[in-house]
Amino acid sequence: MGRVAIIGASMTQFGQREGEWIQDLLAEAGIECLEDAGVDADDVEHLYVSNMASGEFEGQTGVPNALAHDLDAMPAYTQRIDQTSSSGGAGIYAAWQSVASGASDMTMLVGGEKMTHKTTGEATDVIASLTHPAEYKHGVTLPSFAGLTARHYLERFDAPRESLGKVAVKNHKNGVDNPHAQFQTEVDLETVLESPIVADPLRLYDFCPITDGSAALMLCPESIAKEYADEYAVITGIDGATDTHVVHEREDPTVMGGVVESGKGAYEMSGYGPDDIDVAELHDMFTILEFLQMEGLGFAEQGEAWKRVEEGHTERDGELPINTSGGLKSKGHPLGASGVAQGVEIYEQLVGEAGPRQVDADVGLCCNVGGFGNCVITTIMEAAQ
Amino acid sequence: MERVAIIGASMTQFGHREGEWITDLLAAAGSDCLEDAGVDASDVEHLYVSNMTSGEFEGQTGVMNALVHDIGAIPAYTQRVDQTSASGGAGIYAAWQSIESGASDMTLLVGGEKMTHRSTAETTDIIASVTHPVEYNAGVTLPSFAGLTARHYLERFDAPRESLGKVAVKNHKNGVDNPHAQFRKEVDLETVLESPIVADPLRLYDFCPITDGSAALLFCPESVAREYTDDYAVVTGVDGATDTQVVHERADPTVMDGVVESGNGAYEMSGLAPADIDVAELHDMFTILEFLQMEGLGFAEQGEAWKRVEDGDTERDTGELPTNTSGGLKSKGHPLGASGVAQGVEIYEQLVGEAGPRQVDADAGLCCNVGGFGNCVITTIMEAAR
Amino acid sequence: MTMEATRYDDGTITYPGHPRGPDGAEPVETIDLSEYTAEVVTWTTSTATPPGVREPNHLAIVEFDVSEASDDASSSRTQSGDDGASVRAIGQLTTGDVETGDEVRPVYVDELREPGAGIREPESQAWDGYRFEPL
Amino acid sequence: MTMEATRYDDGSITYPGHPRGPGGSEPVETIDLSEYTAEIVTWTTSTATPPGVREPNHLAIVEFDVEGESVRAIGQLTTGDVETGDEVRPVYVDELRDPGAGIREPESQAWDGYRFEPV
Repeated sequence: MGRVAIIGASMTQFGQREGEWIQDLLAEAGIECLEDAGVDADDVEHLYVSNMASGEFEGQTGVPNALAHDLDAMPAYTQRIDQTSSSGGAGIYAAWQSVASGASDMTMLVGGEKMTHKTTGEATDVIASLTHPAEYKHGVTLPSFAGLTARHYLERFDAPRESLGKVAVKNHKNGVDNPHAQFQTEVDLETVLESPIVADPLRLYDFCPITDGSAALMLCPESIAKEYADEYAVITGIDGATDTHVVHEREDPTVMGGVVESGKGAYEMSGYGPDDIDVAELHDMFTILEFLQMEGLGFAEQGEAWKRVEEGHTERDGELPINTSGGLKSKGHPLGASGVAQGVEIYEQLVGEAGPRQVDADVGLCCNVGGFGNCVITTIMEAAQ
Repeated sequence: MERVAIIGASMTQFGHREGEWITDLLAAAGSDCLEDAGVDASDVEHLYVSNMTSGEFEGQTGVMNALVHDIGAIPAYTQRVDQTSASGGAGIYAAWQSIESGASDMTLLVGGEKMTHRSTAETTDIIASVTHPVEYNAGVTLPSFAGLTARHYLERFDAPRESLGKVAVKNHKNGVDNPHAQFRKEVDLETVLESPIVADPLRLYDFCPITDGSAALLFCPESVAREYTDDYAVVTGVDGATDTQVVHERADPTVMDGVVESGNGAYEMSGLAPADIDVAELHDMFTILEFLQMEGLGFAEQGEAWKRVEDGDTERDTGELPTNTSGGLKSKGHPLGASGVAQGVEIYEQLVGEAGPRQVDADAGLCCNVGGFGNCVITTIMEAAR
Repeated sequence: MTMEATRYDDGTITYPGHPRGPDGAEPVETIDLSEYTAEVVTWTTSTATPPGVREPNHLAIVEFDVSEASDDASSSRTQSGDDGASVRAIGQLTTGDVETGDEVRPVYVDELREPGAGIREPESQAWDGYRFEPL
Repeated sequence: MTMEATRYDDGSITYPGHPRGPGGSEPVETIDLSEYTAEIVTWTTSTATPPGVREPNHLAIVEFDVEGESVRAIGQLTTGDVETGDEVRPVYVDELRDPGAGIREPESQAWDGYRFEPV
């Protein structure tokens, strides 16, 4: 079987997109991605839309069909991919399958979400609707899972509270150089540590913001990629896995089984190990998640990710730059777009289009987390020409 | 490459499932399907859930993850497939791709929807949320699209109003023999034609009901299938296509391009033609849709499907092409995400000889699952293998 | 208030407009359909209406002939065929007393359905618009 | 009212119960956790709470020991004045959050339940 290539990418401005709705955002990223790849809408055979909750947020469903019409990509096959916060990563997997199975020779993936017209309480509730009734009735939210897990991690591994803050500081610093990021401002550690408490011990700056935005990728067989581009990326490893729906039923609160399993699958498929990864995008919806993914993916031993962060290992000029895009933390987190935007960053790093954020990388990884580790997708890409 | 087989199927009772919610319905069909196939939950590698609107109906999202946990299939990969009313058919396509790409050797597909706790008006509104803002603003609903199209069809092709009623009569008759159907009673033509108007010229019995339910299919490579069973079905053709979101922008109101294009793709892939199909499940959410699909899939010329129905060609026991032997959406019910999967369940059961009193003689079957008002369509062709 | 259709660079017109038109053409201008009359292609009276929608709700698909506008629009006229001069719309009727083929004209209405009663986010779209009235 | 956990045929217990337990095991009986005490595994005080939820909302993951088999639960705390390792007992509450205020269909689930109170 031939390999699956990525030949184009785009993302809209992330942030509060006043007066623009889900259909507008998806169409904007879709059109830009077609242009970036030099592909006609007519040539798109499959069109996947990663989106968690357009109906819940906006009362607009059927957005894949709307997008196909708005791009004039009919009669391309289209479908919505929902895997909550990891819908974007799941979209990469679906797009990969569509090409690898021979069903499509040109697949566009567009992820997006429109969220900022709702209050923080309402948006938090829409996201918390993924919880089990036994969790939901207690008012459990995703941020509260993060608070519970962060306290356990800090107490158990004797990690300093500051180490979590340093994840936020690093990712904000990276975001300054991302023109599409919601926040393009540095924050210092003191600001993070003195920001208002959201879910004790975590504070406002430990959390990503609520965001509108969209991102897109174009996938095709490697044989076809060469007709469109000299430089492209190839997906050499990809896998997804689930963990319990009920979060407290997991054996170890600091181990996300979905991260471990999907990572193993992606490593095995690509033939790479953690040491071969040159750049990674991790799902830092909450600072603590960056630690859990570093450990689950083998970038650090259990309970030691905080040390690598403290040592500057994950800085853009460190040994393993993590979240060079600014991460969800500064770039923002439009649910369905985030996993796609992770892919956009790794693609741009591999083909040398990351501008001031550019690092030296042949192999990149992204890890997209749905729920609180309920569903996880890990993707490994490498540069090709 | 190896063919993709179906080795197990299940569906829950369709209807008003008081006190049971989306995660309950999905788990029931999922567990039954594994039992039917004799496959352990731990052997499932991918699990797809076809569901349009668990969040809008119930405020419960992440149902695919709930299902993996509820049937003991962790860490199987899972994803929700939404293509509105065609989510089930899209799930068949996703499951097929997961096997064909080599990503999975055992894929469970479960489709389901919980709807009946909402009023008819609320439910209609949730489904109408697929429409473009310009359509939504006018209060357009899916049933009103059906009324607009039916009037155009009847006037243009000089078809008798009774011919639409006969679709409902036939599908109700078939549903009597389906133990999982929501309605298991015959209706006569007079009842259909005198039922209350819903969207002129269509009446209550031209429409499928609002339904709770779930259905499931289990897919694997053909080589793996043989380890589990002697009788199985093979997906030999599957394709999906879209038409405009804005319905009135279509060139011909009686032609659903998504049906035509997905049908062409499925025929081409399978090497079969309309004349080779022995049994078909069409998406009769509204009686008029059965005509449009018969014509779009080449079972009748444009404007002539009504004649084939009048001639009895689509009857179960006497017809040339039995259509909706399951009772169709009309009598079986239409839990959005489940319907496309349940169509696949019926064709699978017909092909492996498990359709009981509904059994017809069939080697090749087709199902056509329609989302929106033809906005997204999936056509699947299956063949018996043994 | 206007009833805006979009003309694309290949001369085709759609209502509503889209970022890309048929065959991927780019939008070039808008045309106010409220200044034209249209013919009823098909119609229905819907009695099972969603929250916030009048009951019964008379609806029609209508076809506008805007060839006059095509003549005026010299910039894109060259690519505009006969097909490009007609554009369909869907909308409410002022009455259920119509026949296919009737001529109708758009009349402005403040609120076609009640924003907030249905599932759609009220801020995400307009709620005023036009009904079609037989001439 | 009880706080029902489910025991499966492989001896494992989960709260809440599922149609199939870990490894696909079948449910065999229920156990009322409200008769036991538990130990706090971790806790948080959430200040950004969704519609219908008290603010702040004190939450904990706790661990029960049921005849040698441990089972975890999540739930509200009666107070934010706790430490990891504290012993708590379930106390019944009529309504843990306002059933109609959030996105969840009120009829689709129970709204009463147990908070955890330090012993």
